[in-house]
Amino acid sequence: QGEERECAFTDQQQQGEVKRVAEGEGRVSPENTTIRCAKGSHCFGLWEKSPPGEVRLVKQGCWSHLAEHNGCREDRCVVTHLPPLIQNGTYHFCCCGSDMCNVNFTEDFPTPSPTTAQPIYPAT
Amino acid sequence: PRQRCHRKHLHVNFKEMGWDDWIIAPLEYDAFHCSGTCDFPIRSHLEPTNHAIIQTLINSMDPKSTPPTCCVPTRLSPISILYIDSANNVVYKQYEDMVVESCGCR
Amino acid sequence: PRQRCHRKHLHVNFKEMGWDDWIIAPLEYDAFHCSGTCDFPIRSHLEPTNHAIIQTLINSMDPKSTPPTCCVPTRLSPISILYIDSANNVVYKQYEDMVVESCGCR
Repeated sequence: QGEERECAFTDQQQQGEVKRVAEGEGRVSPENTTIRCAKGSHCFGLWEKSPPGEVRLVKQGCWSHLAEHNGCREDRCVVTHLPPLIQNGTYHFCCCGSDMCNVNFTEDFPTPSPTTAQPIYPAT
Repeated sequence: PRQRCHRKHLHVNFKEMGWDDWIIAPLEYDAFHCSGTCDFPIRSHLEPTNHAIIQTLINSMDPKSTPPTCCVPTRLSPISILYIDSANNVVYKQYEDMVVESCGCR
Repeated sequence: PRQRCHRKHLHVNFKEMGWDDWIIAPLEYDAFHCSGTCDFPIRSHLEPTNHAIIQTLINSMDPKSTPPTCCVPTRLSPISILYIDSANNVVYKQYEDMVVESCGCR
């Protein structure tokens, strides 16, 4: 089951309900900046990155239930999926498996597969 | 012959389902599903209920009277999901019963 | 077209099953069973799990990728049985999960 996990904790939208929101997931530190997550948990972070490169932190905390092959086991928080359509594709999500690994993120998007156009009529 | 009731692979892609307009993460996960026969006698690891044992026995004696029991999930586990709710808040929630852990005849 | 998942009649006769050599009473009872389709969208009274909802949606989008969910008992109730045990004692016991109370898609 793994040991308890400590993660950076932020909840921009629900500041008032921080205690309630986090209660199910773990114990929030007095300064509301870290959270002690249940055994076997991972950490996650969500940022909004909009052109020309402004980054806004949205949410950080425990990621308690992971499906197989869903990543999250690395020590660093790496954004590997292209942002979903929501919020005009500005959301950057990552998760990771070591204490306080979700303080920051790096990007490692899949490189688009090269589509080499085959000449229909090879040069004679 | 068809295999006995067991857990099989099923990869769910929320993007292909068109759910990436509200789900932020994960955009895909392994859900698995259950498939296979529930013939008499049902193996104990398929955890039949008393009713399933009786229905299977009656089906083996008189197939027309009642169908065999069915191979379905008997244990499921949750996954965490980050999504946007109708008020445009980012919500982190645990969705119960999302991943098949074991199958059985019911 | 086949009916949607629902509870159907099934009368169990322990005598015909050859169990009257250890069961004193009852010698028959109504067990019911579940039968019918689990097509998309699954009606709420069939109490689908989150996994069943997702599997049903994927089956409706790509039937070859995964089967539909299956109509099985979701609530069962016990019956009391008087029987003779291996030490020739008369025993009164409540047998769990013997009667189907409701069916659902799983």
